[in-house]
Amino acid sequence: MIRVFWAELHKDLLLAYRRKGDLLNPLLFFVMVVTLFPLGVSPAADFLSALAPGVLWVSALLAALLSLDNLFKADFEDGTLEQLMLSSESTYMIALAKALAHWLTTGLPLTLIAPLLAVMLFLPTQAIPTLVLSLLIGTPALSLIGAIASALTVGLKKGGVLISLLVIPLYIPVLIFGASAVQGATQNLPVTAYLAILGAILALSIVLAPFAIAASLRVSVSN
Amino acid sequence: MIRVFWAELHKDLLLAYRRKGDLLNPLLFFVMVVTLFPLGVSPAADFLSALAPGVLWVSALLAALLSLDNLFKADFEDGTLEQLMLSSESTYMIALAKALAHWLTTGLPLTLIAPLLAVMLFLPTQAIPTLVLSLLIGTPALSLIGAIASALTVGLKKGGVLISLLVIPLYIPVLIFGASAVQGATQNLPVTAYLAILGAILALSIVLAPFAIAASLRVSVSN
Amino acid sequence: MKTAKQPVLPKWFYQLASPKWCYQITGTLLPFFATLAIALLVTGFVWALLFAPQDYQQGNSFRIIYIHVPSAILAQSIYITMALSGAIGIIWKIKVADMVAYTCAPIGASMAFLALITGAIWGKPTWGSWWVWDARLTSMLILLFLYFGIMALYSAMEKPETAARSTAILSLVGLVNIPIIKYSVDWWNTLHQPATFTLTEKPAMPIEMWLPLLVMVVGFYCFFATAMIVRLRNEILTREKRTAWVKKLVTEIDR
Amino acid sequence: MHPRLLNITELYCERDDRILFENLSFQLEQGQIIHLIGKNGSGKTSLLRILAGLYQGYEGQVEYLGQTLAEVRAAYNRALLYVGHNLSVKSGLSARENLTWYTKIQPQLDADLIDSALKKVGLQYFADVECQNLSAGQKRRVNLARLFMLPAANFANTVWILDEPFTAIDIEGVANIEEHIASYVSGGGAVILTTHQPLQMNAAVSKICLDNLGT
Amino acid sequence: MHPRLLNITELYCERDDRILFENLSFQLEQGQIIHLIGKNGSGKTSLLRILAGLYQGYEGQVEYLGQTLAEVRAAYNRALLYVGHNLSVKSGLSARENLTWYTKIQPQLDADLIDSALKKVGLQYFADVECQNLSAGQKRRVNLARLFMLPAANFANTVWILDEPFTAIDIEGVANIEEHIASYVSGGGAVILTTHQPLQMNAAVSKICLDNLGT
Ligand code: HEM
Ligand SMILES: Nc1ncnc2c1ncn2[C@@H]1O[C@H](COP(=O)(O)OP(=O)(O)OP(=O)(O)O)[C@@H](O)[C@H]1O
Ligand SMILES: Nc1ncnc2c1ncn2[C@@H]1O[C@H](COP(=O)(O)OP(=O)(O)OP(=O)(O)O)[C@@H](O)[C@H]1O
Ligand SMILES: [Mg+2]
Ligand SMILES: [Mg+2]
Repeated sequence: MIRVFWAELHKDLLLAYRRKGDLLNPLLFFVMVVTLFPLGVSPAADFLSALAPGVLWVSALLAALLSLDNLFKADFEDGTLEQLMLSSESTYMIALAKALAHWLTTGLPLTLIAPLLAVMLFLPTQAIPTLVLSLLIGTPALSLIGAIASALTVGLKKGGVLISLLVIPLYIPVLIFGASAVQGATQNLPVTAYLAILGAILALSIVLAPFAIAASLRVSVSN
Repeated sequence: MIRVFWAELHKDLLLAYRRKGDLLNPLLFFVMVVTLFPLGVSPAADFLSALAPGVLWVSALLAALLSLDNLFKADFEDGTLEQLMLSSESTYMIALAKALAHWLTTGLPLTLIAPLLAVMLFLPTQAIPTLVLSLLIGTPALSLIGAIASALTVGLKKGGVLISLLVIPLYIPVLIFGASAVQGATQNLPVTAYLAILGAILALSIVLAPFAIAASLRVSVSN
Repeated sequence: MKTAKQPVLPKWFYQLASPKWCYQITGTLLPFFATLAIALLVTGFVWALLFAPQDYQQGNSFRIIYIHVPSAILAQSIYITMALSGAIGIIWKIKVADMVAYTCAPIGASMAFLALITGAIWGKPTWGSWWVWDARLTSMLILLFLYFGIMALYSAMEKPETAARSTAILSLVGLVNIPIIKYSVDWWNTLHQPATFTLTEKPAMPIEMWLPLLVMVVGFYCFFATAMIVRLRNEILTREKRTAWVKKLVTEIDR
Repeated sequence: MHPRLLNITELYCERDDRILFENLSFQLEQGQIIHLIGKNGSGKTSLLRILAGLYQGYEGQVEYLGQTLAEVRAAYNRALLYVGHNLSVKSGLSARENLTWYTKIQPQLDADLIDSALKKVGLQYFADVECQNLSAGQKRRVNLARLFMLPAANFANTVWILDEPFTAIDIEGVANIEEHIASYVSGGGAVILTTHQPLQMNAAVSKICLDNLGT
Repeated sequence: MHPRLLNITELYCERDDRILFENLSFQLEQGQIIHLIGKNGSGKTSLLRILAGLYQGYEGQVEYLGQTLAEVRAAYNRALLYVGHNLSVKSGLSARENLTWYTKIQPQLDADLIDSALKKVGLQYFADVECQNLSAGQKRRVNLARLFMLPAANFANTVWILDEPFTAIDIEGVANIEEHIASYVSGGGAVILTTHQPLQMNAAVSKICLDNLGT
């Protein structure tokens, strides 16, 4: 059980580390999307500071979403996914490991760099801890939910945009509660309720998503 | 010369048509990203209407960017790109055809649906013609520039996020002039200068980008 | 492959093209640049920190200019150097030019980064915030992104030859884009908001402030040359490790 | 004496409105090698994927030791090695890393045998090269190395399903693997494989031909 | 009498710090078939990609009709058919659509021969099936159909470079293609190919072995 979890996690992280760029890329994407907004919308500080919670959360969501495409694709194409499905070990653990690897290489770095970008967008300082906390709880949920869509589309030639379609509706609750928490913090309102709901979503995803992922993978492989 | 241009264009459009979904996907992505903003930021009409030019342009840019990953990848992986490079015909034309096919399946549909989304974001009506015009001139340039990055990364295992990295700095001028034109139109300022510059960027891209694309493809294939 | 049938170029050009010759000539140039860099930077620093007068508005915080401006200037020059040598590498298939381009990228990126950091540090006392979306700042940020893109592409490619080709194409495309970026960002910013921060346009600084700045700028250039040469020589050795002269060199050093 | 490992009854498979085979029944017994032959497109890969449990678009029964695949999924997976058309090798990892990962997800493989397996497939000097830098045949050898990582003591009641395992493998390599297959079945295993090249095996091989089984 | 189509002099190629071959010189003449042999990883694919102009990491000279590849790129591309390890077939298009596209990008191929070529590779009933629904061997046949689309009148001075063309092809198919190759070279073409299977050709075949050419 646990052995296969570590093996899969180790494999994915090792592969990410091999192409060092991959570790940085979602991060840099996040930074760039965030900088597109002042350029596209307006550079005025007061305007940006009102936008900041939403823009940061939307960008984090997009960064997580973009990297989903590669989550199972490579494994599918070279046939290792097939072999994973022929494993006698728990597919629940395999799915969980894949999602965790995704979060460690996207969600976590995003969360860590978010404060810097928050400063660039003039987010009021008192909201920064909430921003970090909300991302820390929210992004693993994004990875788990996204992995389901990724697993469903992996057999299709052009998954790229289709994933977004499947996943964005599922991401919306996370976005709303995450952004609302940060928005609340900028106005010194209580935010624990929002964070609690995010936590509940995460807990639910941890328990249920791996089953959905494993089942979807099984369907995608058997064609 | 022209024969190979049509052949390549026909092939790509036929493939896009075969998987009907692909024609819709960038469009739906565009719609969804645009709708994330009222959710993530604020649904207030006056606020949204100030945001609208920027958000529409940023979303169009992201939709174009997302679909870049598949531009050459499939051809590379099944070996047809190799065969294209062994063609005795003009690689300039091949590159141009590929970029045009990309625009016809992403930029053009985006442009056509943009007025609808503009209304949803409360963009002042007088700015809508400018929005459409700026997208019509700007998005082909996005396709051409993006194709360079796509060609450069096609040989790499995980092009997805790397493309964004390469391409976003190059997209920024298009974004700025496009968004500024629409912004100007909302305030009834003259916009021809912006559109003229967008046109100049497009002309420059048509002339130069195919060379860069062809050269990059040659490098990516020969390894 | 071979350079034999390429357009005629001056002889020194081909000599420089030979890694061996380049290794030797840079070997003799290195101490020159290194000493010059140290001398100029030390002089500049001491002069700037101890002797240059205080700014009448900003007090001592303005002294950060002596790092900020040289690094900002360098970041741009290095980009041009990189793109041009990349172009030379593509057109005339000169390995050394590829290597120069490769060595430039991280140095240029760190200069851009330094300019941004010092600017941000400076911005806090003068503007009251770490970052504003001003034209100059924005275009410097985009330059840093271009550098990042190039470095990411380098690290994603396995073979130095193909990596050199690809990044050269990218940096050339970026080079065409730089004036467009500068222009667009300038225009964008002036349209949206009137210039709030006119510090960059304040009357030319007094000569006793300006001279140490000049020394620092030249010092930074020499530092760049030194850093580039060191990296270049390393690169030549690793890429040419199969050739007889490198093997000979290495065994000599071993002994 | 010869337990039936796989029992296939009345298999029917249709793809693209063409019946590939119908009423196909046969057994795979301990010690047996079945060489599946047939023209291109006759349905060999489809049949092997059905037997491996990787394709569900069929009618009929496939049983492992008397139970349907769905019932004994985990036990069957522990008894099975499947080599498909795909490489099943991660190109960013080295041969050794790939095999180590395999021992974790397919615990029937023995991690202590990695080195000897690499040697047996002739990759001892390439063990730590990333697989994307290997030639076509070398990549396939990485996958085939798994066949050498099953401890001989556990051969009994296991099944190998090999879909054109010799693709891109040189003559010496083919002979080597054929020899290993022969010793595997004599140790109690059973093999069903396809290849368009004639087999030169030191063991009895039964042939099943898929031509003319459908329409 | 036998013009030298390809002239290879002093070729040197190194990959992963291992020299694959050095001082390799040979000619490919009209009417000649060269069968490149060598173990897995000996450098066959690398050599063929160099000859096709698809890989630049070499030193030495490759000339087509007396001029380097860089100088006669377009003319050489018109004279060349390359079949690589990759399928080079778009899986979303049918066999016929794939071949039509090929006639556009490689104008040496004749669009009028598509039907007869499909028939010759046994795909006449699969001409309009999307290639993703074909079996492994059928997909390869689509690519190989190009060999049957070169008008016989234009065989002279053309070159085929075939990297394991028989992968996944059944016995009958192999014989058929071998026969076509023989008639192609007798019409003035020249072939360099690799395959690990022995050739049964009705024509003289020279062998070049890449084992032990490097370090
Ligand atoms: C992160 C923020 C900043 C960035 C990216 C930045 C970037 C630049 C650039 C690109 C230059 C032009 C160098 C050249 O080519 O001549 C420059 C010059 C300069 N910067 Fe900054 N800057 C930043 C913040 C600041 C701040 C906060 C101040 C002072 C309040 C400042 C003062 C100056 C001055 C005085 C010059 C020299 C002007 C001239 O000689 O034309 N900068 N900076
Ligand atoms: N993309 C690559 N990058 C680096 N090295 C490679 C690459 N491809 C192959 N090699 C190395 O080059 C050597 C020769 O590979 P090549 O593919 O030419 O062999 P081959 O003779 O075609 O083998 P096979 O019979 O297995 O197809 C191999 O040892 C391999 O390690
Ligand atoms: N993914 C698929 N979807 C639909 N039909 C398919 C698919 N794959 C194969 N087929 C069809 O099923 C038939 C049998 O294919 P299969 O791959 O089983 O043949 P095979 O005997 O393995 O051939 P080969 O020797 O070429 O590998 C083929 O005629 C093909 O048209
Ligand atoms: Mg098959
Ligand atoms: Mg090969």
